[in-house]
Formats: sequence, C-alpha cells, structure tokens
Amino acid sequence: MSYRIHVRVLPRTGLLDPQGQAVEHALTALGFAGAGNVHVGKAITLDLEAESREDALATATRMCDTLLANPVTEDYTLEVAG
Amino acid sequence: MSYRIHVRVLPRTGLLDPQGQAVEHALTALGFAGAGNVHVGKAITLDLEAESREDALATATRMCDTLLANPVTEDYTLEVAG
Amino acid sequence: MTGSGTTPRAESFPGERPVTPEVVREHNLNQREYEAIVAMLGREPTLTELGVFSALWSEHCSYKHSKPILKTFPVTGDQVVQGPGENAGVLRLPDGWAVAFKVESHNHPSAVEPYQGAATGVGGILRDVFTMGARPVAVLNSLRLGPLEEPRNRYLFGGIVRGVGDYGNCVGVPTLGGEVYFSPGYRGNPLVNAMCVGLLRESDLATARAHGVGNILLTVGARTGRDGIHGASFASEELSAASEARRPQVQVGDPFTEKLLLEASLELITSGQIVAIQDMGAAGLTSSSAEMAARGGVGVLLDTSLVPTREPGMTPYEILLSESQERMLVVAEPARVAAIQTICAKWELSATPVGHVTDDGLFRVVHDGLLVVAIPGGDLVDACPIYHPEAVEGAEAIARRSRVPSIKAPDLTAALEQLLDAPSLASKRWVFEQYDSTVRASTAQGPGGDGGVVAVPGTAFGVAMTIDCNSRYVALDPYEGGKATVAEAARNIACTGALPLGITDCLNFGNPEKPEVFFQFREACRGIADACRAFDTPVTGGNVSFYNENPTGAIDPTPTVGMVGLLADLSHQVSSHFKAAGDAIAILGTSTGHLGGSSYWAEVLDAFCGAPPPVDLDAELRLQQFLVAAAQGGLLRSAHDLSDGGLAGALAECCIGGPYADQTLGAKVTLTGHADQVGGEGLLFGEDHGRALVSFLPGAAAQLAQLAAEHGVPWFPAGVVGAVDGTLHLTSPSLDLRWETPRLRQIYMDAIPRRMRQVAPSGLEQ
Amino acid sequence: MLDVAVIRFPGSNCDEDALRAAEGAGAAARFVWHREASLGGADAVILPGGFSYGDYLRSGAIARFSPVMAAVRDHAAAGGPVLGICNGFQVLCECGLLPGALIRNAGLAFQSRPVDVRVETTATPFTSAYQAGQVLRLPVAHGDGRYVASTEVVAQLAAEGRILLRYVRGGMPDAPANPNGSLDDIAGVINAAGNVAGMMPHPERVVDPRFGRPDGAGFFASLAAWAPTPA
Ligand SMILES: Nc1ncnc2c1ncn2[C@@H]1O[C@H](COP(=O)(O)OP(=O)(O)O)[C@@H](O)[C@H]1O
Ligand SMILES: [Mg+2]
Repeated sequence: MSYRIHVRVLPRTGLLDPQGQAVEHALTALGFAGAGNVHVGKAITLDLEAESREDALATATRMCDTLLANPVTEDYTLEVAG
Repeated sequence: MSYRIHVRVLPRTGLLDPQGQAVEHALTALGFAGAGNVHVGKAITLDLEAESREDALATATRMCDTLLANPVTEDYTLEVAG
Repeated sequence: MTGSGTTPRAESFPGERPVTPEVVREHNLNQREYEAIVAMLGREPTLTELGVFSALWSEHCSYKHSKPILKTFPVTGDQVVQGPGENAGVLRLPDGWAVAFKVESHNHPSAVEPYQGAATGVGGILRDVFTMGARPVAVLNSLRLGPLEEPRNRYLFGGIVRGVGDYGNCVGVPTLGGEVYFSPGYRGNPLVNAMCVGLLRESDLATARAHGVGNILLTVGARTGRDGIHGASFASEELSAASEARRPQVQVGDPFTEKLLLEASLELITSGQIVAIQDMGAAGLTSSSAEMAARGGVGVLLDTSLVPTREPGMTPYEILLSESQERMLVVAEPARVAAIQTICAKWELSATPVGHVTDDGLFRVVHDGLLVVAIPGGDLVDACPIYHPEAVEGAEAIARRSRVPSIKAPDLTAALEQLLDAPSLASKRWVFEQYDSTVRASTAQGPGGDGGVVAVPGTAFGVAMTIDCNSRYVALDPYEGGKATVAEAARNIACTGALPLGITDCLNFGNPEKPEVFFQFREACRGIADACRAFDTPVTGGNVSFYNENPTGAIDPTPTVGMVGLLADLSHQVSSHFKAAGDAIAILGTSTGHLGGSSYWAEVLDAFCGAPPPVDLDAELRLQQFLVAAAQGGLLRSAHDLSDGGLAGALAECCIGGPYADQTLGAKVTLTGHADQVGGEGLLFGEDHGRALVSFLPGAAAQLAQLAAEHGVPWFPAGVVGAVDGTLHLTSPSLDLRWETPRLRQIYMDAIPRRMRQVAPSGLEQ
Repeated sequence: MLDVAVIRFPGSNCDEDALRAAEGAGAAARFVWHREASLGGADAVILPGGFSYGDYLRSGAIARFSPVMAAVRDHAAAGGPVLGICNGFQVLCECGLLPGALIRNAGLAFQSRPVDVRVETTATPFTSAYQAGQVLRLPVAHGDGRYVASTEVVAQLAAEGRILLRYVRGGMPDAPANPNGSLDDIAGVINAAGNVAGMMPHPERVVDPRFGRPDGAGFFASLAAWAPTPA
C-alpha cells in the first residue's frame, strides 16, 4: 500500500521564531488584525510504501527522528493520509 | 472565537523542487526504500480571531493569496482547527 | 539559401496541432519569416519545426534587429583571445592566464518571479563562463527597479537580491560589484543583468564548435522538465496581458546541481575527453545543438526520446524547447563516452548520449523512430531575416533635453543630504551584505568602492572589474550616454590602479520596432563603439534585451557595460575612500558645473532633464593613464571617480568610508581657484566627466603634480583629510558649507534599509 | 609535517581556501572525498565551508550521513583535532560531535561582512597561536549562523571554557556586533575533550597580507604546530 505522509516541522516552542514574528508583523501591517501566535516551519510531503498504516507511521517517525527534524530545535507532527 | 490555522505551502506541481529531490535522495541513501514523490515547502501555523469558521477560512485564504504563498510558484492548502 | 526544396519530409508528432496562421502568430513569427521558412524547407513546417524556428529566430537568439548595429563595434586587439560569437569573450593576461567574462539579462523572468528569475540569471551566466573552460571567480550584477516607495518594487527588489545572493553564495563565487538604480522608467519591467568573470589558462580554452562526423552528443546535468518552454520568445515580446497568458512555466534554479556541473565541466575540459561543450541556455537543447553544429559546419541528429525527463509523456516539442536549468551539451568521440560518464558520476551527475554529428548539414530530430524535425542547420541559425528598423529621435526626448528644472535650488547643505538619501546614490550595503564577497579567498577589493579586484592565484597581478550604466544620460542623449557609460566604467577600473582591457555589454531597450527606441539603440551603440575604440577596450561579447516595455512605455534605455582591467601589481591597488587625517586631496580634470542630466536635478529637484555632460574621450584616456601610472608608482592613498552626485557626492563618499569602516574622516576642502566662474550648485553637483578625486601623502604632491602635467591632466590641490568623525568643510569664493561626517554616513547607510523595513506583500493584492 | 585532511562534500566551496591556508601555515594538506571510508592516516581534519548537498532541508543535515563522517567520528574519538568552519560547524552540530544547533540568522537575511571576534580560549589546538582576549576581524558569510542550545548547555560551555570565540563590538560602529543573534554572542565552540571545534567566521579567507590584516592565519598556524600529547 502507498500512504501519503504529511510532516509539519516547527521551531520548538519557547525558541525564538524570527520568521514567525516577521510574518506576524507583515500580516498586521497588511491589515489582518486578528492574527497572532504565528510560527513558520517546514512542510514535507511524501509517498510511502508500507504494509499498513501503523507501519507507515512507524517508518515516517523514524524518518523524522533521523533526518527530517532537528531534535535540538524543532518539533514535528505527522499525518498519514490514505 | 479564536481558530487555529495550519497552512501548508508547497512548490507547484511540475516545477523543479531541488529540496524535495535532495531529501528523497538522502532518505533513499539512509535505507528508507519505500519513499518517493518527496516535496519540501513551508508550514505556517497561526491563531486567528474570527466570527465563524467560514470567516476564518476566508481571511486565511486572503492571507495566503497576499503574503503566505507565492502565487507564481507555490500552491497551498489550508486547515482550520477548533 | 541551401537546401531549398531538398529537405527531407518531417512528420507531425501524434497529437500535435496543425500549423495554422494563428499558430504561427502565437510563435511570434511574422509573415515574411514564415515565408522564408517555407521557402527554405520547400514545404510547410511541422509544429515541432515551427517551435524550433520560433526559438532560434526569436530576437533573443537571432539578433534580427540588432546584428547590423553590433557589427560596428570594435572587436579586435592584441589582448583579444576570443571575441564575440562564443559563450563568453576572453582576454589575455600575463603568464599564460586569460580572463573570460560575459554579462546577460534575465529581465522578463525576474519581472514574473523575482527570486527564481534572478537566481537562474546568475546560473546562466556562470555556465556561459565555465563552458569556456574558465573557473568563475567573480560575479557582478546590475539592477534597475521602479521607486522603492511602491510596495511592488520593494517586493521585486527584495526577491531579486535574495535570488542573486542565494545562487552565487551556494555555488561559491564571490560577488565583487554591481549597481542598483531606481527610476519610474523601470516600473513593471525591472532589469536584472548578471555578469561573471572567470580565469583560465589560455591553453585550456574550450569552444562550442561541434565537429567529427559520428561524434556523440551528450546531455549532462539536470533532467529536462517543462520549465520555461518558449522563454526565448517570451523574452522577445512586450510584457502584456497576452504575453502573461503565454507565460512559460517558471524556471527554478538549483545552485547545488550547478556547483556539481561546474566541477564536472571543468574536469571534462581539462581531461581532454571532449570535443566541444555548450550550456543549454535560452531555447535549451535546440539552440545549443543547432548553434554548435552551425559553428562547426556539420549536421546533427538528435533523438529526443533518449533525453532524461523529469515528467513522463513529454513531447519532442517540449523537450527541444525546455529551458530547464543546470544542463550542458557535450560533444565527444564515441570511445570517450564511458570516461565522460565516469567523470560525471563522480560529481553525482548523469551524462546521456542523445544524438550524433552528421555530414549532411541538417538539424534533424527523431522521437521514438519518427523524424519530427529536418531543417538545413546553417540556415536555421543564420538565415533569419534581418531588419533595419527606422530610427527617429522621439519628440519627448528632444523636449526633455532642453528643459531645465522648475523648482528653485534648496539649501545646498540639505541638498547633499537629500542626495545621499536617494536610494540610487546611497550605499548598496543592504544589497551586497546578502552576497558572499570573500569566498575563494582571493578578494582584493569587494563591493563598496569603484571596482572589484580579484587576485590571480600564484601571481602578483589581479583583475579589476565593474559594471556601469547611467541610463538617464542615455535617455537624454543616447550617443553621449553610450560614451559616458564606457568612460565611467573605465574610470572605475583605472581608479583601482588597473588598466582597462575590454568590455562586455548588455543592451536593454524597449521595442526596437518603435523608431524612437531604435534611435536610442543605434546612437547608444555608436557612443559605446567610439569610446571603446578610443580606449582600446574592444567589445568581446554581450547580449541584447529588447521589448522591455510596460503599459506606460519603454524602459529608460540601459546599455549596461561590464569591463575588466589588469592590475599589474596587487600591492599597488588603490581603493576609493580617504585613509587618514593629514593626507592631501586633489581634484583631477576640469569642472564646468554641468548640471544637465545630473542626479542633483533628478533626485533633489525632481527634474529628469537637460543635456547630459559631453565626454571628451581624449581627456578620459589621459586621466585613465595618469591614474594607472600614479597607482603603479605607489603614489596614491585613494582614488574615486566623479560621477553621480558630482564633487560633493564623491567627497562625501570618501569621508564616509568603506561599508564597514571603523570611523568617518572629515576634510577641509578649498575650491577657490578651481572653477571660480562656476556657481555653487554646479560646483557641488555638476557631473562633468573626466574627473577624479585622489588623496595622497603630502610628500607625494610634487611628484603627482608633475605626473599629471606629463599626462595633460588638470591637477588642483584641494585640501586635506581631516579628523576622525570630523567635519567636511568646503569653501569657495561663493560657498562655506559644513557637514558632520557621522551624520552623512548614517543617512547614506540607512537610506535603503529604512525603506526596505516597510512591508512588501508577495501576492496578488498589491 | 602535520597531515591535514580537508573533507570535500558535494557543494563544499571553501575547500580550496582551507587547503591553501593550511599549506600556507606549513602543514601538508590534501582533499578527502566524502565517499571515502578512511582519512588515510591524517593527523587533523578540516570540515570546510560551503553548501553541502545544497544545504537543503537544514544546513549540514544531509552531509552528516556521508560515508567519510564515520571516519571523522573515529578520528575525533581518538583525540584527533577536527575543525569545522561555517558549513563544517553546522555538520558537526548536526552529527552531535558538538552541542547545539545553527539556525536561520535572526535578521533572516544572509550576512556577508567582516565581524570582530574575541579569542576566549587559547588552550586548544586551533587557537594556541593567539593571545587570550585578542580581537580578530574575520569575514562571516552565512544564512544559518545563529547558535542556539539549551540554557544549561550554554552555561556549561561558558563554565568549562568551551566557548572558542565570541562576537564583540570592535571598531565598526554601525554594524551590529553579533551578526546573527547567536546566544551569548557565541561564534565558535569546542567539545569537552578539547579536540573538536566549530566556528562560523572564515579564517581561511584572511591569511594573505596583501588583502589586509591576516587575522585568520593563527588558526592554521596553531593547527600546524599541534602535536599529539604522547599517551
Ligand atoms: N547590486 C550590487 N551588487 C553588488 N555590489 C553593488 C551592487 N550595487 C552597488 N554595489 C557596489 O556599491 C558600490 C557603489 O556603487 P555605485 O554607486 O554604482 O558606484 P560607482 O558610481 O562608483 O560605480 C560599488 O562598489 C558597487 O560595486
Ligand atoms: Mg556606477
């Protein structure tokens, strides 16, 4: 089975996120009044061949831990779609 | 009401995605055999004050069209959470 | 025409549209051109063939409006190793070294997508240089945008600078200079001209001349995608709603692959394994293979089904016209293919045979066994109709030339501050701080002075370089403006102590079919040619970019000139800022207070008008020779040419110091006796050519005055460099002005950053 | 003569500069391609600057998996000196030979300019030729140079004298002293064993006196003079 994986990698909470701040500032300057708590990170999508959804999740988790996210500075969330 | 918005911005299909290629290549080299069609883009999350879920979606869409995504090279998907 | 009526019949590729008059128009070919094609083939072309013609007969590839004018450039000289016609020009240096250099535009792609447009512009020019067997050692860039007060221009500027930087930084080539101007004439059509300078051993010179029947053509590097199909013809029409609809898919740059391609190409060239090499630039595989074949007087047979593609189902039309980046075409003997593949594999690149050299002179393409293109190769490249458009000076230009400002002169102290705050004149530190300028550890002078200087490894000498154009002068008087552009470039080179050697040019103009535009083009080229002849700086190549128009008309005519020079002894290089209190200051040349076309009128009095200052080529040459001699004698502490902003602008820059100076320096300048008949405004801000500002140890004064006299250069001792963080104090019979130099520095350094701190949206709502 | 291996990753672009600087200091330097499994008995290793693997995903993230990195680890474990410059520093952090991480500059833009840095410790194979507290002017050229680590790690680095270089306010009044927002103005760090160091500035670019003060030469002179302490 092929699964579509979506990974969202964001700066660890508490670490400064200047990119998020810059976007928040720009949004405000452009008149988007209600936006706050903006964070900017990386989105990674990929197709993964796996036996099952659980397998896909396990493999994707290993990918994140080995390569896709930096454990010192980043947190990730994973989503396995059809 | 405050809504949590997740935006995923990815290189438009068909455009060269050197970053996606590099990650795919690295994953393969690391022995993650089943990974393909890898793309890397930006993840943006923010809180948005809005009257309703529809309003939040409409505002977030305008944010993407104006600032968050490059209309010439990127596509985005939006998700409005609680 | 050869081949008329004898060309083999090519087949339509399955699913291809028939060639109708509508389709021909879409391909930007006119009736006359289409008839020439039919006559050449003795039949109607297939759609794929039409695509091939539209690329090679586009303005960008065929030079159909510019060729007769370009032929008037001086192209010879003892220093010329390779003149126009190859991927880059090459000039001789001492000790068996040579310098390859070239400038190219990426204007339309940058208008659409500033980041990728600018990045791929840098990628393309790097490939032009390493294709010659030269290692790129420096890049420069010339940028023109509409005013920074408008968000769209800030967005474009930010994206372009990031794109230029990210690409060059990643490949590892330092940016040693450039220029940036802002003017309403570039609204909607920014200019991005990128220049590359490379070094090679003259004996390693490579060419793009295919020969040897049976030799193999290989594509090296990135896979072919649907990027930028028809980029060459897109660059050859005006930006409009219609062109927008035909806009090719954006080309995305991959500087990492470029770096690998650079190393692999240089290794292929020095290994002796290849016959010829050419990058796939505009019109991709089509122009690279057809031009290589035409140069060698041979034919080629390509099989597009062998070309590695990024997406399945690409047609021969798409494969032939794709402008995917980071690809090279190589010609080699069949026995060498394996060795070539080994070299490429080491750099993680593939090299794929896609065709061979033939003896029939035809440009043929098969796809899955079907012959889809068969065109006489020489005619394909050379037989495009050539046009001699009408040239008439525009009434508007004539009127502007005789106009004078309507606003009264403000307080002159404030005027200098206003001038230094104008983004076109202010420090470009915000820009070049984003460009690696020290990688390769050979930067003798980086951005922020008159010219960049790079050391040649293992020798005592260096190469100086600059890129310049004062488009306001060209707009107001194209002939004098053309001369002025070369003169300023040469002055910049000479100020570093280097001898000007030759130029490359990037001729950015509007639609040449408009008589007033063609007039600008013809006259500016005449000016460039005359100046190059006078200075013995031949034209070694360049690029023409027409159709730079937007809804309000043509851009300001912008014939950018890139120049290189030889700095014989690096230990005698001179930089442009004052060095220490107590040094003496002198002005070289004659000041008449010429204000027509000046930055002062344009930026302070909001008056883009007047006749620009005329250039005395003889006096310029003498000034250059004096500067080189004085530098070689080790007599100068600093030298800065007088250009935009005149004497006051130059003095301010010399006091303000380099981009990361520890402090500013004051100066006490007395002009009494220099040009007493000239009024205060003209004295401060006039832009007479042939002038420079130098500083030196007081003990060298007599020797310098003597040297100036020998060169017939007017020499005027003007004062002394003052204290750290001191005052610039300037007097003349009619002036007594003071500026605090730390304040001038603050204005000059912050002019661009303070504007760029305002938000610039990327998207549709602008 | 000290045998220095300069590692070349695809995308390294300061490799030649580092090699020349090491040679200029009297070492014997040579390139080692990233696919090699061995360092061929080198005494010291330099991981040069550049954009290994295009710096795609994160700077240094992909290079750390290159075959040669196993040999570099072994060399480091055996006490051999390893110096990472710019991208080399990023690789060393990514692979855990040095603590912390280098993230996007606080100003979000690439920074190419001279900075002033203070030598915080001279008791290393890389800085022994300098005086403690000496201020050097070196170029930086990076987009991802902001050093971050947990508060505890930063405190520990400071307490153990493992901060190699700090950005300081020197003579350039209108440029920020710290070009990237690094915590505690950290421009370079060294590991607990004192043999693996990383720094963002580029000393190899300022060793030729013809172009200005050769403030970077001391790093290579220190390395060339280094000798293993007999076991
Ligand atoms: N786009 C750019 N990229 C790199 N350097 C630039 C750029 N624009 C300007 N510079 C540098 O800033 C300095 C001043 O430029 P400019 O005002 O055009 O000087 P000049 O009038 O002496 O030619 C030069 O050293 C130039 O190389
Ligand atoms: Mg200039």
